[in-house]
Amino acid sequence: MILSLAAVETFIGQFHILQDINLEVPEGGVTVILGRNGAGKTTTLRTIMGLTPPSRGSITYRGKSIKGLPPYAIARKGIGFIPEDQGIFTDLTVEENLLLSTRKKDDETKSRWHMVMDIFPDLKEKLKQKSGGLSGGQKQMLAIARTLLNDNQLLLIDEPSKGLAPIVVARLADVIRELKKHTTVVLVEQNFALALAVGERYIIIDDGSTVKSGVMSELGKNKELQRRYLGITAPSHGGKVV
Amino acid sequence: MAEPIIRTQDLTIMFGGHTAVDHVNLDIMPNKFVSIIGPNGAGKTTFFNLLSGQFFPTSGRILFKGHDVTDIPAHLRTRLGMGRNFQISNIFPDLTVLENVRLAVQARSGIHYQILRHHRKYSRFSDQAMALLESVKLSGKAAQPSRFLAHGEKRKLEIAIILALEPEVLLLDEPTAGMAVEEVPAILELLARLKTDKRTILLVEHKIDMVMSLSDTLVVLANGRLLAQGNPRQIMENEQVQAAYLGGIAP
Amino acid sequence: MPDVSLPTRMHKIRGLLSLPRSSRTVPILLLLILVAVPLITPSRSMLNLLTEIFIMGIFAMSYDILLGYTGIVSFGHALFFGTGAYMTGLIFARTGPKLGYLFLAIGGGILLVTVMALIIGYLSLRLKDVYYAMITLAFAELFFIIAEKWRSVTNGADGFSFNVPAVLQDRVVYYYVSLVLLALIVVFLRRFIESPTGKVLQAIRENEKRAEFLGYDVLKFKLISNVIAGVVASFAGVAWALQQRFVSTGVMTVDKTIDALLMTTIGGTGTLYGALLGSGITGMAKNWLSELAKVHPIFERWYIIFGLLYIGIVLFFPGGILGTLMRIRSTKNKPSVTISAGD
Amino acid sequence: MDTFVNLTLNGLATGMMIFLVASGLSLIFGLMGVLNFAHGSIFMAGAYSGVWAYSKTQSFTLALLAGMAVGIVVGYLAELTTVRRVYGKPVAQVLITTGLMLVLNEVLKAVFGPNIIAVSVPPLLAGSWDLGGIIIVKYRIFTIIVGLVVAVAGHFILTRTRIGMIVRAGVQNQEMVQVLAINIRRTFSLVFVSGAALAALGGIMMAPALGAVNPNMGLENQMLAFIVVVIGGMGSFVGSALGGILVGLAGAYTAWVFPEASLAVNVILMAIVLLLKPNGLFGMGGGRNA
Repeated sequence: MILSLAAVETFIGQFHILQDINLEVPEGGVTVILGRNGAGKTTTLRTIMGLTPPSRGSITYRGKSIKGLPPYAIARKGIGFIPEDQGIFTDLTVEENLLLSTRKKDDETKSRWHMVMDIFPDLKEKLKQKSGGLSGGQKQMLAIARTLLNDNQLLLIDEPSKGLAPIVVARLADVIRELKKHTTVVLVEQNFALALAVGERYIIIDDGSTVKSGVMSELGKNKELQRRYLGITAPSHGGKVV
Repeated sequence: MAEPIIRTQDLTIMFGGHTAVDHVNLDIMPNKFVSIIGPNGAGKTTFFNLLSGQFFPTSGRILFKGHDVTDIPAHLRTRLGMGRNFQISNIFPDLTVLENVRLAVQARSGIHYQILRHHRKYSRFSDQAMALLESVKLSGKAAQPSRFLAHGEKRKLEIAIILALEPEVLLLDEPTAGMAVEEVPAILELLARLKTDKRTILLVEHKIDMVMSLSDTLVVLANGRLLAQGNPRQIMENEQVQAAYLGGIAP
Repeated sequence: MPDVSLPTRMHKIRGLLSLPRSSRTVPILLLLILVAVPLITPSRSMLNLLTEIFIMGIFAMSYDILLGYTGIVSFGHALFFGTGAYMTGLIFARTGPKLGYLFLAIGGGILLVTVMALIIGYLSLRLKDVYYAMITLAFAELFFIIAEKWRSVTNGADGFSFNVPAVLQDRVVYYYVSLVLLALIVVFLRRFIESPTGKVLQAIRENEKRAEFLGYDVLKFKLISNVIAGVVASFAGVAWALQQRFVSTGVMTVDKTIDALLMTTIGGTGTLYGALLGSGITGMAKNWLSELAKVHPIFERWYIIFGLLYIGIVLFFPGGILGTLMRIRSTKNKPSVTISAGD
Repeated sequence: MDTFVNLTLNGLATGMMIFLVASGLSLIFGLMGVLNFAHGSIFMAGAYSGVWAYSKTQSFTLALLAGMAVGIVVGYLAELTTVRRVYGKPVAQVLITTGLMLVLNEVLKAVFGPNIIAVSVPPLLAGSWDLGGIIIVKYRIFTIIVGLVVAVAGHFILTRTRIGMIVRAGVQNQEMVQVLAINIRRTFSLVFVSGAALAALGGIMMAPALGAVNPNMGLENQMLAFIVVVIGGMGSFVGSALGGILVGLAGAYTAWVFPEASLAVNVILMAIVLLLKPNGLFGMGGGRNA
């Protein structure tokens, strides 16, 4: 297991947001975290990253505990994080956003830079522009590009499809499939079709606890599970499935 | 045909290069229960924030009972009769539960600047506030500072506060967000009861199944645009809506 | 409507709202002791010290209205104190010590302070906290410099002395006058913070946005808070000038505001009585430490101790002395309650 | 015409002087969002220790170094003990740094005494050139040069170096900087200490121009610095330089016409800017309550 969480609890102020999170992420592929709004998916990612440290439980990365480490130390271990709002520094240029991610100036970094420029040709054209002027989709690509510039072995991505047009979402799916070649991905996603398209495994969180996990293709067939935890289908008397 | 109580004309807001709400034209008829649904990031909450005055639009207009309220600040919209809740519970943490509601009752009564009479002299405020707390089943916690309430209780308090404002239009943004499953039915029941009263309710909700039986009208937003509106059955059968919810990707 | 009868409900509410009796006994007991002090001790310096503590206590309470009840940090509060003091000094210096002129000083002070509080508040209260703090400082500095430069009227930093009505010259009489003033202002401010408007101010302190969405005009309420705090501060200024019979630009300095800030924070913000406690502690300690300064000059720098004490309180006991005591008492009664660290 | 040129030169020099004081505040307040009420005290610590070093060594260079060293030490201690605990809490910041100001001011009085200490301009920089009616005071030219160097260097560091990039990114989103494996706390400590060093530099530069140091100079200059940062706009180093020049010139011209009003003119200038452009002339972040 590249990452495991056991009995993790997190408070934000007075709120007991995460109550019992248990999850195992094997090396490689995409693990999707699903669940309703407010179930605690984002907080789970932030807790792994050390942004909202857990009060109880254990978090181990490659067998070593990362609980209680500051976020930058966790990031240095090779864990990348793309928040829901992408975390682009809009006052900085595209190039500066990318440069912030390059910790070394060695040949490997250079080759990664070229690789990123190949995957995202439209970023290459806009290197000198302020990143605030990018479209939503371009910002998402920039955020992903940033994590590819160093040797991240685990990538946490929070709702990348949020607010993107369907055609951009399709491109996003391609990019995530490309990412799989380089790193292990943990994806929080509300867009069930996207989750189904790219994910190998799923974990469902409800009310701050992990309630279900398994293989993605099986969840795709299990309408009852979808309805119960994800609220993505209409009640049975309502006619067609939406 | 009655006049719409809220009408938006080409309502648009842009953040940076992103158009969060895109030329939305919507009529909301009085005394209806209208739910705005849509996938995450569809612009529901932003649209809602435009109606309540949290944000001001880049272009377009908002009419309330035929009057242009596009540039009117939030607190005046409340006084005109538009009350809203917040997705993140937004209360006064160090004041007691009762004081939270009483402040809303007081705001509604128009007594704003009364600096010498003790607030206890206004016992009718307290009575009304207490009655409202009873109706959301929180009266037992009236004397506690509200910061000690559980998450679900805070949402209930939030609803009591808005009810105290006696708004003609009740704007509710995901009132069950972040609630424990066992708490949700109580809120649904409360919403169902609100529906019988003479008021317009505008609900933003992520979970379609929740609003299906409550709503007179469903409005679907996707990518900031108004995708469809109609009664629940019409919406269920709309293919565009299905596509939007599924995200337009072949599995 | 829920099926609870009105009388039951009323009873419930009364039970919830009435304060425990003990919260009134302490102040009344204290008042009785203070009334008795001149009968017990003939020490004029003791009476003077207590009088000064009362007056600075009034000033600190007025500051608590801003800091503790509205949640804004002002660095220009001495401006209002100074206005009251100058009004009194100038009127008595120019007209002679007749009691009637005192009311002119008070009335003029109220009028002038109200106008100033409205103008400065209107310009600054719409800005963020830190901006507000700095801009009030700028206004205070501006008026301070006007007072410094306008020597023909104020005599600048050297100041001027004046005579006060004979009846107020007696230390014992003035002790009682300032005690009565203090008691009246405590009653007035307690009423104010418990009034509908006062409650709205606390709501603004807690959550400004939400108060706005209840339909309250936040700026107007902050202006009211500013005016009331300003007028009470000007009373303190009047009383202070009457006691000192001397006014200089010292009454307008930022140090004066910072004194109020220290007293309020050390005693405990948002409690009113905390400000009084703070005034008592600072006044006593100042007195004691300046006595020590005669022994060793290092004690001239006694402010260092206060500064450190103050920093410690802001960092570790945000409720101040009174707030912390109250918190300990309430957690004793309700052990299950946890309180989050201040934000 | 000569008067006008003289006034302009005076104004420029004063403006650059104010900018030197404000540059540290511009970093700490403008970029990190920390309003440091002890800024004036650090400025004063620099001035006093610089004057002391000058009186001992008669070397202005050593005085500058000593002043800045003291600024660095004081800034580091302040950050380590208190300021670090209140990042992101504006009201607590104001309250805490006010306490620091009180303590520092009293410590300075205890060390250097509460009285005014006279100081003269170093011989090399003393005197003036007379160019046909236009009087050019050497120390003023020196001030303008130092101010320009600080402005250009600061701008270069912020826009062209990695540390500058991190600082600008941190202003926007601290969390995200951490997520990119950068220790933002250390960066902020560094910025705070640099700001303190600049404040101290301002202090020791200001001392000879005023002819003396006194225990009240801290708060007065801190206020001027704040006015300059607000006028120039939060987070803009160049904005602060231009704000300084604007305040300096306005002060110089008013001082000629109506000397008493020269401070008032700064406050009024700030009030106008805040009313018309709450973000300042070149600012990014807003001063207005959202």
